Amino acid sequence: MKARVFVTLKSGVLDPQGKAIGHALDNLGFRAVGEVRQGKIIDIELAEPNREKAAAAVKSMCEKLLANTVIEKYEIELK
Amino acid sequence: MKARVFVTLKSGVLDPQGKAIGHALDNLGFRAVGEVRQGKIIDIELAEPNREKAAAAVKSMCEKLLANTVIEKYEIELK
Amino acid sequence: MKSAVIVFPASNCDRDAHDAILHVTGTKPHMVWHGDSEVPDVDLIVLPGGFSYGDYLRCGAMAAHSHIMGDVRRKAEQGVAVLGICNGFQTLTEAHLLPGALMRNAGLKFVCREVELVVDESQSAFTRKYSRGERLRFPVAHGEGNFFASDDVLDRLEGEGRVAFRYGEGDNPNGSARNIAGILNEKRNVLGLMPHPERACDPLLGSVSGRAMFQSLLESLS
Amino acid sequence: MTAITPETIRAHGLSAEEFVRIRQLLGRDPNLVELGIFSVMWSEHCSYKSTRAHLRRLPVTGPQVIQGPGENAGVVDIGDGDAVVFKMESHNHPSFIEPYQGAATGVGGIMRDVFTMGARPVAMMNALRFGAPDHPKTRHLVAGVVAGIGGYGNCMGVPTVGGEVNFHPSNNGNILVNAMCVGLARRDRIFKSAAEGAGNPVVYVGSKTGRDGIHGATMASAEFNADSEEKRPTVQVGDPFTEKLLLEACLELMATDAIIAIQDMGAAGLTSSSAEMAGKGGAGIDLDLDRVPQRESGMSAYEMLLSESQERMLIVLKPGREAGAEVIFRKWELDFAVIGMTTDSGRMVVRHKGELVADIPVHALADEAPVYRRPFTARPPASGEIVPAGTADIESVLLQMLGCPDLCSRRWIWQQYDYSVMTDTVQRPGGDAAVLRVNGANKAIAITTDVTPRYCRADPFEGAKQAVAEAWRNLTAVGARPLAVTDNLNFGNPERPETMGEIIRAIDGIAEACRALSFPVVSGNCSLYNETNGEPILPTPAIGGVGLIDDLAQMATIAFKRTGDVLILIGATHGHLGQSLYLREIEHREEGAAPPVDLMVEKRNGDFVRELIRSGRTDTVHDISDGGLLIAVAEMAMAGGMGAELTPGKDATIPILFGEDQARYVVAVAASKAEAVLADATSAGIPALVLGRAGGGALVVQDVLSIPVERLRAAHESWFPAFMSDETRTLLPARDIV
Ligand SMILES: Nc1ncnc2c1ncn2[C@@H]1O[C@H](COP(=O)(O)OP(=O)(O)O)[C@@H](O)[C@H]1O
Ligand SMILES: [Mg+2]
Repeated sequence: MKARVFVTLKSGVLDPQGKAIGHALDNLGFRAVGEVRQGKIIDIELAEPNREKAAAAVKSMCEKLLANTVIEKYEIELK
Repeated sequence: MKARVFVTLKSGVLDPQGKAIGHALDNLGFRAVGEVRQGKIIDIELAEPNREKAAAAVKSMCEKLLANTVIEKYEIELK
Repeated sequence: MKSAVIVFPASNCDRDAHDAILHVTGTKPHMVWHGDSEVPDVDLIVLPGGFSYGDYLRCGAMAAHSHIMGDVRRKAEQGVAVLGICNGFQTLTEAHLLPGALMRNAGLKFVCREVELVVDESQSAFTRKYSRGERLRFPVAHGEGNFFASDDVLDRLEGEGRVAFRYGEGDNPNGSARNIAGILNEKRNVLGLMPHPERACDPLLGSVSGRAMFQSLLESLS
Repeated sequence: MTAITPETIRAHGLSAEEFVRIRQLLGRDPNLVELGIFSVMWSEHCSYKSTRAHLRRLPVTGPQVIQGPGENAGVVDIGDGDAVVFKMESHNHPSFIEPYQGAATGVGGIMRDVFTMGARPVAMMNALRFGAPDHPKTRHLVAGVVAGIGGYGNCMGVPTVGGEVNFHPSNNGNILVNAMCVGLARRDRIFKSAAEGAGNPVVYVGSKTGRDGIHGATMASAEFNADSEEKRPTVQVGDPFTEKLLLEACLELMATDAIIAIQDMGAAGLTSSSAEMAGKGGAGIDLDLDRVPQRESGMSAYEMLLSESQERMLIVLKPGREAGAEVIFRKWELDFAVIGMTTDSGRMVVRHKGELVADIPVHALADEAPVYRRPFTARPPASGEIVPAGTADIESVLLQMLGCPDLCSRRWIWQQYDYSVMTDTVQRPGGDAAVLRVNGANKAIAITTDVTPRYCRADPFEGAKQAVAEAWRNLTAVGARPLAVTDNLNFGNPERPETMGEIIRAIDGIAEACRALSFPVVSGNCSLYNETNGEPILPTPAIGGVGLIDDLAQMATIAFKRTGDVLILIGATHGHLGQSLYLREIEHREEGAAPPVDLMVEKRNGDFVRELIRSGRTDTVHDISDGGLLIAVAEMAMAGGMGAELTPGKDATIPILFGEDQARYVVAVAASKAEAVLADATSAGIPALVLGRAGGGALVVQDVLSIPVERLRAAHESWFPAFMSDETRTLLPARDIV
């Protein structure tokens, strides 16, 4: 099984990197660009065949390590 | 319109961060973890209502700025 | 004063911290490996600067989960002084021994330079030999020192006198909220700060502003 | 197995004659794996086939030299049983393709060269040459290279303390990224790469092997085409975290006596490390590729042998010491595998999946590599008296030059480098040489890198002499005794006779200067084929110099310190404007002769200045280089936040103020000592004259200009941040997978 975790900054947390990208896109002439936010993806191969168990394990990984819940939120996608 | 860009390392390119995360998950006791790879997402708000034009613009953003195509590949999701 | 410096994989200011403590206080710290389960019986634990675990994922995130941190947490709760410098500060926030988070510098670049630091709180084992409002020169060297916390956490930190150091007005190198450079925990026995006191203990290196921190600890903990 | 066609041979960068030679040495046709091995071992990068014969002319000995060229790095004695270990290396082509990773892995590679010798790296320098500032790629390359150097060096916890940066259109398609690493070791604990003896285990440690940078060594040796940006070989990605663990683990193992030989896996990875170790030790080597730790599945023998995955080392251990060594590497969470054995067969024998995939006499790879004396033409040096075109206003010339790309402050760069970690950086970037205390002692090493490529283009011989002389002078200016150099010879295609002529004359110039200054070459690196679409770079023989300060109490910095100090100019000023920055920046001409270097004068003047510092008569010295006298004084004023008043009288002319005559220094001495210093200079036959006095808030040239120091600073500091503020194309270096 494969899990993809999306970690993004909570709304309200300033994202200077996203802002800089937005700025750069503007400089490159992309005029229709509004807000830009950056986040990360963590792709995990799992030997766990059971979907529910896998989901629970990944959730626990997120809480423990993958996201800093002071500033970040996460979503999990299993496939 | 909103675009989400997924930028990930091309396969075969060393991913030291993914490797270290995999290691850390293992140390935390998650035994079923195989390979871990890290990537990034960039969420972009677009004032462009036309889907095709938006897709073309985002593709061009990826080529010009968002992905380092020497080592990274990208996918685009519009919603 | 008995002290210990924790060595994580890719800590790189561990020796600097060791040398500064030795030279300023005349006491020799234990060097403690991250994989150990116990810190020796000490009065002060230092989490040094560096790039523990490569700073991969988030700075300090993996160090916060390393084996030794269980005992560091226990000892911190028992009141042992814990000093987190730079990467050590990041580790303390990731371990929730200090509130908030350290984000990417607002300028998006690593910054190594001297900054003006203003002492905001001298009532602690770490800062008693400084006086409130005193202006110091400290080196910083980090890519992620932009302190973030919600407004109510920030208000609380300020209200409880737990902001130990601020960057001088106009000299904030990383965009930290309210110019915060270092904070204390509720019990005031844990201090995290981004600037490097251990690099400011020798006149040959340009500043001796950091000596008073180790002298404070020596006085408080002996 | 693929048949070996003339096509295959050419694709491996081997000539038809070289292939014939390979067949003779083997007594049969090579298979593809063997051809790959020969191609990397006989590449310019590994074999130095165009330069080897000429490099023999460099002086490499001296009482201070413990290890000259031939090992991973040079080693020099600094007394008390301590040794300094250093080398400089290029990562030019990879940095052009992927600036962040190219520069980062360059830093990692040169650090491994130094810690392989048993030294702890204590300082890094970088010598960078970019294209014209207005070239569309330049910003992207500057941002990526600087971030890559910082990203790797900062994580390693080794301070990056200096370097140089130039911009020139000849680097538009071929930047130069030269990194120098300096380490400290005990002189009786130096490790070498000769795998002597048979039956000793060959151990692989570090990262796993992937398909990274296969054919990097041959890429570095082949001229760039416009389409190599498209071809893009698998880029090597640096992992400084693993390198830091590897450093600590190696030093821990080195504290035992288990090691016979050790060698990092650099260009051409497993192949060159194993062949070189066996070659130097006069041994044979058997390797079993199935035991090599692998990151990817299905790798062929060819790929594993030629992979340039980073952060790997090969170690030959004493028999029976494997288990103890393994404990150390496992503790640091690194791969450890016994992958072979030394033998007495004199052959490199490689097996994979039970099959013999290569069997080559070791001497064929190392000693039999071709040596070429390529045809060359010596271009006559540029000549001609230069007279300034008009009557430019000196004030605006000064401000314009202080803010020009080649002279302006590099703070934007070095502020991204951790230069203060390790708490021994006594002089950080911004002075003449960086000064690093030897930990726990009162002595220090001084480090600098120097070359002025425009001089070398005008006259490779004088230009190369000048590079050595300037390095020697920069060390002298902080009070250090110059000890030895490492060089990084960056040139175009040696198969062009004009380029070969430049290489030969530059080597002769280095040799002459190093000999005259007792400043031997202990390590170095050649990077050839630096050209794009037939356009070669300016000849760039970068010199990295190392010196020793015996007592940190006797050291000088460039900053003015005391109001009233008398400023004395040491050395003769003729007003040489040929190839000067003034000429290029203000009159837009790159013309005339390079400034001649009189090595005897250089030595005499430098020894005099060093003695002034050692005897405590001055602590404020700056040598005069790029930009000339007035620029040097302005730099001293900016560093000290203190002005000066100069009284040049009728000498306030463009040639005198901005000429680039060599062997000169500005020193500041207390007024009470000025007479004696001048008298000593006169009796030693050294030109010395009073320029004026330090003090005040402005740089004043009597009857000519008065500029507040703050205004000098604004001019000096603003160019780089302004230039880099438009980082549109540079935001996302690869490490930043946030
Ligand atoms: N790439 C770089 N990294 C760090 N420091 C640099 C770099 N380039 C230049 N510097 C520093 O800026 C200062 C000025 O450089 P340069 O003009 O080349 O000095 P000099 O003329 O004495 O050789 C030196 O201290 C040098 O070490
Ligand atoms: Mg100089």
